[in-house]
Amino acid sequence: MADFTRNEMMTIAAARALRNEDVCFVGIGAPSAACNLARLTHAPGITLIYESGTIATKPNVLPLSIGDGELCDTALTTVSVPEMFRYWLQGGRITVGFLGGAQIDRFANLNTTVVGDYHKPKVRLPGGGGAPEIATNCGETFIIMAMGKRAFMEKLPFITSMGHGVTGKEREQLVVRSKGPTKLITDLCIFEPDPQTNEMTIVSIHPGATREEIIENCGWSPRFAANVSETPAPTAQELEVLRDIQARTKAAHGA
Amino acid sequence: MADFTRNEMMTIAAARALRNEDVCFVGIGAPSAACNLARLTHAPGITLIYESGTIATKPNVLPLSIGDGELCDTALTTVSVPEMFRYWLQGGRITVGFLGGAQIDRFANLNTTVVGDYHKPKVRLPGGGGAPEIATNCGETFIIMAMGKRAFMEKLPFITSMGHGVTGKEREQLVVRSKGPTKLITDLCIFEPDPQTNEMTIVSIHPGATREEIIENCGWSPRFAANVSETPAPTAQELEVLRDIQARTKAAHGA
Amino acid sequence: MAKFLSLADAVAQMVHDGDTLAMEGFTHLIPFAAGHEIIRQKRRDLTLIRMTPDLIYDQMIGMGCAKKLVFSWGGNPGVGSTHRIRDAVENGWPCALAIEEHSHAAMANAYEAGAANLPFAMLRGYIGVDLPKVNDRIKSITCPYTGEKLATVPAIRPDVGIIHALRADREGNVLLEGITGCQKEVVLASKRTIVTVEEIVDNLGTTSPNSVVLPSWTIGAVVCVPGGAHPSYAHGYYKRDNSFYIAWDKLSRDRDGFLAWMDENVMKKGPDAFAVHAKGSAA
Amino acid sequence: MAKFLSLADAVAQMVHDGDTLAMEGFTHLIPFAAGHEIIRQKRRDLTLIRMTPDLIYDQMIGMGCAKKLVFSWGGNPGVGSTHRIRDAVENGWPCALAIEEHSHAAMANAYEAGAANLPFAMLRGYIGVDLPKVNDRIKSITCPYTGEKLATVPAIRPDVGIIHALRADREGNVLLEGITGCQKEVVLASKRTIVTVEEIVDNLGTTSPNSVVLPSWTIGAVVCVPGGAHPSYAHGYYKRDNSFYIAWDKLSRDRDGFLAWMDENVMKKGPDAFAVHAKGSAA
Repeated sequence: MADFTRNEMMTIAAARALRNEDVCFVGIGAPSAACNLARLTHAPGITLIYESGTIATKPNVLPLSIGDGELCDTALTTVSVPEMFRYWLQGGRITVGFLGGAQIDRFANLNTTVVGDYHKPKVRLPGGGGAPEIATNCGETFIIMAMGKRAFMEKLPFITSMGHGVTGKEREQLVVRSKGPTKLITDLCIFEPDPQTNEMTIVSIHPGATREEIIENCGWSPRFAANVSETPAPTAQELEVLRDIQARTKAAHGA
Repeated sequence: MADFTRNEMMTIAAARALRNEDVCFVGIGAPSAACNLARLTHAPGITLIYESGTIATKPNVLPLSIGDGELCDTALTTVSVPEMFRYWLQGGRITVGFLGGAQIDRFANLNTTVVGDYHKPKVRLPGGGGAPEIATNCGETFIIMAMGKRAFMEKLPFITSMGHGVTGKEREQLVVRSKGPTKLITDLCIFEPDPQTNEMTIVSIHPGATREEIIENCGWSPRFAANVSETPAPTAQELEVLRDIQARTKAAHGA
Repeated sequence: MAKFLSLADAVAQMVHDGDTLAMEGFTHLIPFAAGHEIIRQKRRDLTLIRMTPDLIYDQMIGMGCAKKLVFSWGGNPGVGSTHRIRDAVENGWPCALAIEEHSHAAMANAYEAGAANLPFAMLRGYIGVDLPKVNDRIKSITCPYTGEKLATVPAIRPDVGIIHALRADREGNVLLEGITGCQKEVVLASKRTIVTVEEIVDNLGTTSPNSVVLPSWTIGAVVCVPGGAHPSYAHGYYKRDNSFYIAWDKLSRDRDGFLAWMDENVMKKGPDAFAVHAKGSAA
Repeated sequence: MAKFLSLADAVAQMVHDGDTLAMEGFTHLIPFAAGHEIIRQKRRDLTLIRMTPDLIYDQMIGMGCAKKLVFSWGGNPGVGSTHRIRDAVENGWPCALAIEEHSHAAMANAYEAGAANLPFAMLRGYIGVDLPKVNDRIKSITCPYTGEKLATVPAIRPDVGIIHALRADREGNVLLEGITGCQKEVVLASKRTIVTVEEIVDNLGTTSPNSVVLPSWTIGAVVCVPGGAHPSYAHGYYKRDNSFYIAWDKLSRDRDGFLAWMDENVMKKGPDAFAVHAKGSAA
C-alpha cells in the first residue's frame, strides 16, 4: 500500500463515486480535483460543467477560480451564466452536483453563509453562490468535506443549501424530486443517507481511520451502518494521476 | 418628374419616414423594401433587425422570407429567436416597428388573423407572428398598406395587433408607454393620428391621387387634416435605388 | 449519449401516433427530410407545434398526420397562403385540424421556459388584442413587486423535438450556426429528440468558444441526411430554394395536384432524395 | 451610438454618488481599470451589484465607495476571504455596508429579467434554505397552470453597468468571447453603460455569425484600456494572474497594508498602468 495523505484519500474516494456517464456540476477546490481525477482515471467520458458556463471541459491543470481561461479553452462550448443556470442546472440536465461547505449537519444541510447571527455576524463566510439551486436541481449531490467538530455541527446557524432538511423529510414535503445528498465523503470516512431517516450514516471507513476518531471529529453523535466496510486504499495509479495534476496546477498558478 | 407606380410611391414615402438613427424591426414584404431603400439612400446608418435574430443586417437583395441566409450573412450578429423577442423587442431596444396587414381600421388596429368567425373562418389568414408585441414594445410603429374597401374597414372582425385601440384611447388605459402607429403609409396618401382623438387622419396625398379616390377606397369616412400637403414625388435617385434592389431581388429568387 | 440511427429507425423509435411534436427551424435548417419520413410512416393524430408552420407542416397536415396545430404565423413566407393548412382549418380536409394560436413572442418564450424547466413563461404581450379571447391558454400573473400584470403562456414541453443542424462529430455533439431560431430550446425542452445533420465529421470545426453546440447527451438520435433541410437552407452548405417556395403555391393549391406531388416526391422516395440539394452535389 | 471617451471622462459623466452600479465579469473580463478610476474619483454611497464581488469590490468597498452590496458569493475564488468586504460587514470599516444577498441562480435570472424588461424573474430555487428569511426581496408566485410555487426576485436594472470586453470597432460595436458571464445582460439592463476594451480595431474579426456582439447603440461609452481586466484575464489577450489573487490575501489582510497598496498602485496611477499586463507588452 502506497503512502497517502488523508486529503488524498478523500479526493480519491470522491472521484470513485462518479460514473463515466455522469454530467457533473463542479464546485471549485476539492470537488474540482475529485471530478478531474475521475475523468483522468475510470470515467474518461464524464461531462464536467462549471457554473461559469463551460460545458464538457477538460482542464489540464485545476482551475483556481470557477472561470479560469483553461476551462473555456478546453470546453466543448461555453454559454452565458444566465443560460447555465436556466437551461442546464434548472433544466434538469445535471446528474450530479458536487459541493463543499464550511459547516454541515447530520442531514447534510450546508452552511457557507455566516457564523453567528446573520445580521451581526461573528464570521462572514462567502455565501451560497450556486449551491442553493445545485442542491435541489441536480439528480443527486455529493458533498466533500474534511471532518472536525466546528464543521460537523449538531445545529447549523444558517442553512445555505438544503440536504435532507432539518428533520430529514423536507425534500418530500417540499416536493423536491431530486435525491439530494447521496454521499458525504470526508477525510476519515464515507456517509450515506439512512434509507429510512435520511440521517447521514457512516458506511465506509478509510484505511488508518478509526470509529473513535470519527466520533471525536463530529459535532453530533454519528450513526454507523450495520455493515461498515473499509474504503479501499488509493491505488498507485490514482495517487500518481492526482499528484500529477496537483503538481501541474501548482506550477501553473504560482504563489 | 419621373414615371412611377403607386406601389413605388408608397414604398418611397415609407422609406422617407425612417431616420438615420432608427433601430427598426422589419416585417417582410413592403416594410422590408422601404427599410432597405432608406438604408441605401438617406439613412445609411439605420439599424435593421429582423425577427429571425439578425441584428444590423445589410442585405444586398431583399429577402423572400424573414430568415433568408442573406440576412445573416450581412448582419453584425445573429441571436436566437427567444433572445430577439426578450432582450431586443421586449427589452425596449427598437425605435420603430414596421408592419403591414391585411385589414386596418380608423385607429390603425390591424387584422392578419381571420375573415369571418374565428372558429368558423371564411378566410384563414396567416396570424399575428411578431406583430402583437411589435405593436406595443417598439417606440412607435409605421404601417404600410395599399388602400381598398376590403382592407380599410369600419370594423375589424379580429384585432391581431393594437393600434390606438377600438376607441383610440386604449393605449393610455392599458398603460402602454410606446406611441403606437404614428404613420400609415398607403399607395394614395399618408395618415397620421389626430393629436386629440388618435383617429388616423390624412396629412399628405401622393401626386396623382385624389381625395375622391381615397374616400372611395376607404371603408370608413376618412378625416382629412386641416392642412393636407402633397407628398413630394419620388426623386430619380429614389426610384433608381428601389428598382435596382428589386431587380437584384427578382434575379436572385427566381420564380 | 445520442445514438446514430437511420432516419427510418429514428422516426420509428421516437415518433408515435398521438405525440406532441415540435419541428423547428426559423426559415433556416427546417427538418424537411424528417417531416417526409413521418409522412411515409403514416403517423396520425399528432399535435404539431411550430412558430411558422410553413411548407413542412403544410405537407404533413395535407397528408393527414395531424389533429392539432400550435403556431404563431401560418403562411408561405413572402409568397402567400399555406393552402393545405387552410383546407384543413376551413374544410376539415383530409381531417379536422384544431388550432392553438399564439404570437411569436409568446411561443419563443414558451420554448425558452420549456428549456429552463419552468411551468410557464411570462411576457409583456397580448395587450389590446383578441387572441386571448379565443385561446384560453393565455392567462396572466401579477408582479409581486410592482403590481404590473403580465401575460403568461404554458411552457412547451413536447414529447418529441426534431431539428436539422449543420454537422455532428462522431460522439454525436451537434453544431448550429447562423439563424439558430428556437432549436436549442426545442432540443432541451423535449422528452425525445432527433437531430438530422448535413454531415458527420471528426471535428466540429467550431470557430468560436461560444458556438452553438448541443452536447451528445442532450440528443436522442443523430441522423445524417445531406440536403435534409431543402427547400430551406443550411448555412455554409446550400442556399434557400426560394423558387421552390414560390412554386409550392401552385403545387399545393388543389388537393389532387398536391397528392400527386407528394406521391411522386415523398411517398416513392427516401431520405437519399435530399442529397441532390446538398453542398457539392450537382445541382 | 457609443461615445469614445477617456476612462476619467466616462466615469465622471456616467457614475454618480448614490448610483446603483453593476460591474460584471464572471472571473473573466472583470473591469478592474474602471473600478480603480471610480476609487480615484472618490465616488460615495454606491450600491454595488455583482454576483461575485471579489477583488474589485474588495478594493472599492475598502476605499469607502459603497453603502450597500448586492451579491451571491463574496470571496477570493480558490483563495479565501475578501478581507475588506468582511471588515466592512463585520466592523463597519471604513463605513457601514448593508448587504442584499442572493444565490447565483437568482442573480443570473434577475439580470436576465432586467435585460428582457421584465419587472421580476422567477426560478425553481431557494427551496428549504434560510436566505428568504433574511432577504425580503425574495418572494414567490404561483403558476397559473400547475399551481406550483416558484421563487421570485426583482429584476436588476442598474443606473450604471460597466463591463470589460475584448475589442470594439470604430463604430463602437463590441465583441465578447469566452466566458461571457452576465455581461450582455448587464449592458442591456442598465440605464447608462461603460465598456472598456483591450483594443479598438477596424474590423471586429468575429469568427462566427453568432458571436457575442453588443451593437454600438446599446452602449454609452467605449473606452480603450489595454490590460484593463488585470488581474482577471482577457480571452486571447492575457491569462488570469492567479498569483496576484493569491498574493491579495496577504496584501488586503490589514487596513494599513491595504491602504498603502491602494495609494501606491491605484491613487498614484492612471489607466495606463494596466498596459503592462496587455498582450504583447513586456511582462
